[in-house]
Amino acid sequence: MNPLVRWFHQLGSPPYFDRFAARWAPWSFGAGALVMAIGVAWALNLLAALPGVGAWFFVPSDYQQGDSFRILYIHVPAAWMSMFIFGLMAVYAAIALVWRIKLCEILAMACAPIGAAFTVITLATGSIWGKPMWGTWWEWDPRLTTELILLFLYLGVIGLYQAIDDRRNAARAAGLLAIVGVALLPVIRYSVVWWNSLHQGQTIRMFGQSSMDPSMFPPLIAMVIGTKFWFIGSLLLRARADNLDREAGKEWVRERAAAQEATP
Amino acid sequence: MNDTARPVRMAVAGQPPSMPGAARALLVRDLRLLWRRRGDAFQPALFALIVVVLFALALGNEPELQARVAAGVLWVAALLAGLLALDTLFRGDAEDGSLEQWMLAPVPLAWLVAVRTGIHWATTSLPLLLATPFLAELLHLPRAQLPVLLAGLALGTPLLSLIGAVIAALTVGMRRSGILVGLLALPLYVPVLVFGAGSVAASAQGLDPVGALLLLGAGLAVALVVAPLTAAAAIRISTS
Amino acid sequence: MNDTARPVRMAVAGQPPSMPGAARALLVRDLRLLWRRRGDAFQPALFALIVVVLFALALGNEPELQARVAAGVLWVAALLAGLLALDTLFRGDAEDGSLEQWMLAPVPLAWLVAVRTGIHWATTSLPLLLATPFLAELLHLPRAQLPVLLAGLALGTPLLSLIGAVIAALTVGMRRSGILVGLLALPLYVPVLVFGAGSVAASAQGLDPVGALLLLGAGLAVALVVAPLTAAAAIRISTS
Amino acid sequence: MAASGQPIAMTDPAHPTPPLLAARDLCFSRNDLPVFGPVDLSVDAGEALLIRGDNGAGKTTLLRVLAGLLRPESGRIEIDGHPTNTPERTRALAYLGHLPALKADLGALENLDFLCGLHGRRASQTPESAMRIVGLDGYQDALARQLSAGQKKRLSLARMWLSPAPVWLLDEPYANLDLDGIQLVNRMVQAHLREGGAALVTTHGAYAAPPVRTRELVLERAA
Amino acid sequence: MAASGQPIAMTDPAHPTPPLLAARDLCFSRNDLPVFGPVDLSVDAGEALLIRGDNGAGKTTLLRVLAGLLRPESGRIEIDGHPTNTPERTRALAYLGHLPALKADLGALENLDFLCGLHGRRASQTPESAMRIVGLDGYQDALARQLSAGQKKRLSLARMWLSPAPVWLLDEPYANLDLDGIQLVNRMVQAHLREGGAALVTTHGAYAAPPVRTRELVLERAA
Ligand code: HEM
Ligand SMILES: Nc1ncnc2c1ncn2[C@@H]1O[C@H](COP(=O)(O)OP(=O)(O)OP(=O)(O)O)[C@@H](O)[C@H]1O
Ligand SMILES: Nc1ncnc2c1ncn2[C@@H]1O[C@H](COP(=O)(O)OP(=O)(O)OP(=O)(O)O)[C@@H](O)[C@H]1O
Ligand SMILES: [Mg+2]
Ligand SMILES: [Mg+2]
Repeated sequence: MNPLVRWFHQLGSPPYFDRFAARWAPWSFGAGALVMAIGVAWALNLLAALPGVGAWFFVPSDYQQGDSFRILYIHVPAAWMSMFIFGLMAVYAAIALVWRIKLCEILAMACAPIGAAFTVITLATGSIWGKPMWGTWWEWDPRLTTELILLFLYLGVIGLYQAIDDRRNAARAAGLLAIVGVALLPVIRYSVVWWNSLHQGQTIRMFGQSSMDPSMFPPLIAMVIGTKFWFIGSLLLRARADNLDREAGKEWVRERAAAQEATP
Repeated sequence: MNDTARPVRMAVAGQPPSMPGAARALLVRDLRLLWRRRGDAFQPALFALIVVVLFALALGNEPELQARVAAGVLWVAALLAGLLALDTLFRGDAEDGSLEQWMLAPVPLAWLVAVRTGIHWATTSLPLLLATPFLAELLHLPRAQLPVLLAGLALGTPLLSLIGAVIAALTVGMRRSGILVGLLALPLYVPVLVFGAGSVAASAQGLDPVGALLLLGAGLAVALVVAPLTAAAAIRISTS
Repeated sequence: MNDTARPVRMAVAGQPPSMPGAARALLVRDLRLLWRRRGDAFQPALFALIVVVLFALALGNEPELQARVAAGVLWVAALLAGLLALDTLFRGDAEDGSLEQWMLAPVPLAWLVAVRTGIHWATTSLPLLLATPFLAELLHLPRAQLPVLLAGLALGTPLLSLIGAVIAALTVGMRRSGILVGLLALPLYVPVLVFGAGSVAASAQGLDPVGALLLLGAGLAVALVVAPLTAAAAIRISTS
Repeated sequence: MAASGQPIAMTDPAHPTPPLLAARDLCFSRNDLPVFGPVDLSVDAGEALLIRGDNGAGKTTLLRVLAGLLRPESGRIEIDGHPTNTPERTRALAYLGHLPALKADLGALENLDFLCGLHGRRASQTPESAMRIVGLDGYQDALARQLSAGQKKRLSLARMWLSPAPVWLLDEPYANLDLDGIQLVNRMVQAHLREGGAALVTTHGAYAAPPVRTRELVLERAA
Repeated sequence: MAASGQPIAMTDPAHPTPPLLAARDLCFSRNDLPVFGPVDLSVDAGEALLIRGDNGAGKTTLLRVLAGLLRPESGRIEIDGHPTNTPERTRALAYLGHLPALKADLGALENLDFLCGLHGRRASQTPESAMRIVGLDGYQDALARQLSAGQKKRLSLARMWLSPAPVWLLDEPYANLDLDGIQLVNRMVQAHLREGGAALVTTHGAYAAPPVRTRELVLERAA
């Protein structure tokens, strides 16, 4: 068998996944926290105080927005994550529906609360940013509205998952909703293009010509990477908890719990 | 008579159902039920009327203000009426066990779902569509915008019904889905509303509303194929 | 222990229930059920939020227009959310036979109905009330009008719940009341809406809103006494 | 079992005790079509009344009229020899119908707790002891929705067992129960009667009745 | 009764006929707790399979898995020796569950009409004749909501009688029926088997089984 396929099959077994998640979740969190700390420090020009190399780490103020633009380093990564996680959730859900892999059900459902949290962060930071920029917390602008609807979709997935009694059916039903909801993602992405919008248009491009000052880039990249690690950490943690909960009463869970008690 | 691909030893000579036959049986049944409860056919239209009246009352007596919000209010009323009627799509059949028999029938579940959704649209949204010119008049909608509004509703309400069928199917296993249906359906309804209400707004500003209407039509075409299949899958998941 | 007016030969020594005891049992039960389905507690507020979103979208992005209709939209949203939640008031208990046991309990049915309605208000309308300042902000409601709106909703939503209890009781015997509840309830809701939205409109025009609020309060006082008795009678009629 | 084993006679000892529950000339119609004709019945403490009849004979309807869920067209219902109205009967009657009166999302024990709060309970019993008696030990925390048809029936029987009412109205208590469950019903009825209670039981006659003092009422389809 | 009295064997006459319905190693779990363990069963034309078990043993669940309403966790279900998926089984199976599948607002005959449209019907039967057979003559126009518990059950039996499917899955067909009704079920099962059908019947064992060639499967509560 292809080693990758074999590894995937192995990972699908609940005890193996439990061990895998227990091992890697702390590392992911650690890496995420570290990279994000660097990114924030960089963005706030804390690193610029470093002796000697400080100038390398200087991020200038925006010529229009002054320092308030620095909230971008939370807002934009969170916004990207909110959409990325929804897509990932739908992919897991589709795999779970077609091949009935239980681990994928668990992973898909573990995505939802994390994605919802990122969506809330996007909305909150956007609102905070909007007050100085547009003079109002909220506007019925296409991008803002579609992001709010993304939150509703997340809440719908979570609500449906909790409303159904049997966990596997619940995960499959909620997964189907997630797949249907994917249609919203391009609407969010291109809302600024399709309708005339208050919101900033496509300014940042990872590849090709970007309309942002190059010195503003590196902290953003750090934040994007940091949030990814952080997400992997919480995904593993949540999936592990759900996995243990579903398997409660099985032999290996009892063994592991006993081992845990033996070594406090 | 025995025409399965892989022959089953059919002990009993009989007539298997055909897809048109099953659709006709479903149609006859639903029309009979509707006739038994004639009043129910007008309920969605009445509900929309009440929403419109509530709005007119809540806004106070300002015809000019009403005219500006008329198209929006009518779209929201249609949407809410459709939402409320959603619960009757499969729930009755689930509670008395009919849905089990649908799943066990030798015709595709998606076909039954599609037929049922069609009948449901014709008996709940169509009356509303017919009442729209009257409701529009109540809210002083400018006459010129009426054709656009009607075209939008004619394309949009079947789309809403099809999207709603998926949501209704997802929640059919639950005892009391209550407001959850609304929570799940409305985000998916939003694009329809945006394009529907947007087309009227465009025509009010003298712009061309055809683009938005075409998008609604494209959505409808896609949903006609995809929604029944998805809803059938959802029914199987949520009733097991 | 045996304290009926006309003594019944009680074969079995036992503790008859007291009115506070029954109320407590009902409260504990409903809170447990709510805790089991925690998410449901936020659903009416979320539904109102969605209605607000729909309206804002349907009206287009015109803050000034939105501010003018904000109070009306919020009242209609509260009213529709209450309407949707109405179905959960007695229907669940009717379908699983609990309502039969309420009728057969040695405590007055009207008392149980009153307690249940109170709990229902606290678990569906109260969260909505708490969310109102936020929703008002979304629609750019002028800050000065917020206290009047809140006062109106605080008096109006319990009144809506009590009126709704009567309607829910009347339709509880029906299989699928669906939209009928809405049809019966909305006309009765209209006066509440007129005074509620009217009070905000008055304050917007610099007039005194207290008169309208007092009328709501008076309505509430009357309904507190009359509605449970009426609803209890309606339950007995509609389940036989 | 309850402490007061003996029924407490409240009537003049010179006269014979009136029956615990009696109905005189009871009629019920739906849409002006009689469902059951004039029925006379009476049960005394320590007695069971077996109501037999074919499908559609009106057994369920009769029990619902007696319980007070339906209003009789004519006739009267007496408790201890006194004509009573519906609220007065609630203290004397406990009803087990086709619907289990269980909240699907509550645990078995929580359901019983609520029903005790509503109907009161026997001094000698607790929800826990009742669950043991009906053979649901170990299911205390199972949600009602997760119980099978027969397990739900058993939980409803536990509710009857907890009720302080002397007269039991049981509508097809045997349906959905296994052999063990059928014996359980019989034992429970027997114990209840021994304590001075009475029971009305509808049945299609397919089961052995419990070995107690039994009257019988046969309903026939009207019209 | 159907014209084709003899089963039509489609398999090679040199080999023994495979059973009409068979299940191998069938397992079902809810929330990862097994409801029934690995079950093997088979019924052939002319045979009945009696599924016995206490309350909560999993009888209803087993029938629903066989019918295709629930998806087994593992194992396979064969018709005529061929493994089948759910849609393929629909032609071979007819299911009578706890819910009657009747629209309350339709007349008895109208209900049967619809169900025939959905499932097809035996060439030799009409809804009218089926209603006569189950003893509901005179109730053709009665709305389903006005039927008593037993009458509804009889109407559901009429639906089974009309179905062209050879295998009947009957979940507690005797519940709510009077003695006459119980005999009716037995007579119907007997006639169906005589025509080459098969029947799976769950029961608590409280009733006499019909006098036909019978296999038995006893389910025990898992865990
Ligand atoms: C509640 C209010 C807001 C919400 C919900 C919101 C939402 C979003 C979302 C979803 C994205 C990702 C879009 C994509 O990658 O396609 C985004 C990106 C962005 N937002 Fe916001 N936003 C809000 C307010 C603001 C404000 C006030 C500003 C500053 C004026 C702003 C500036 C940006 C920028 C610069 C980007 C990156 C654009 C790019 O992709 O090139 N946002 N926002
Ligand atoms: N809601 C109703 N509306 C109209 N008629 C009804 C209604 N319920 C029952 N009936 C009719 O009243 C008669 C008596 O019904 P009931 O349910 O009391 O019978 P039953 O003796 O309990 O029968 P079973 O043994 O089948 O439960 C039946 O003929 C039935 O058709
Ligand atoms: N929806 C459900 N969710 C969780 N558990 C369930 C559900 N339905 C049944 N069960 C459990 O599965 C087991 C089998 O139930 P099932 O209904 O198949 O039993 P049964 O043999 O038909 O019993 P009965 O004779 O009482 O009808 C029972 O222990 C029951 O508690
Ligand atoms: Mg009955
Ligand atoms: Mg069963």
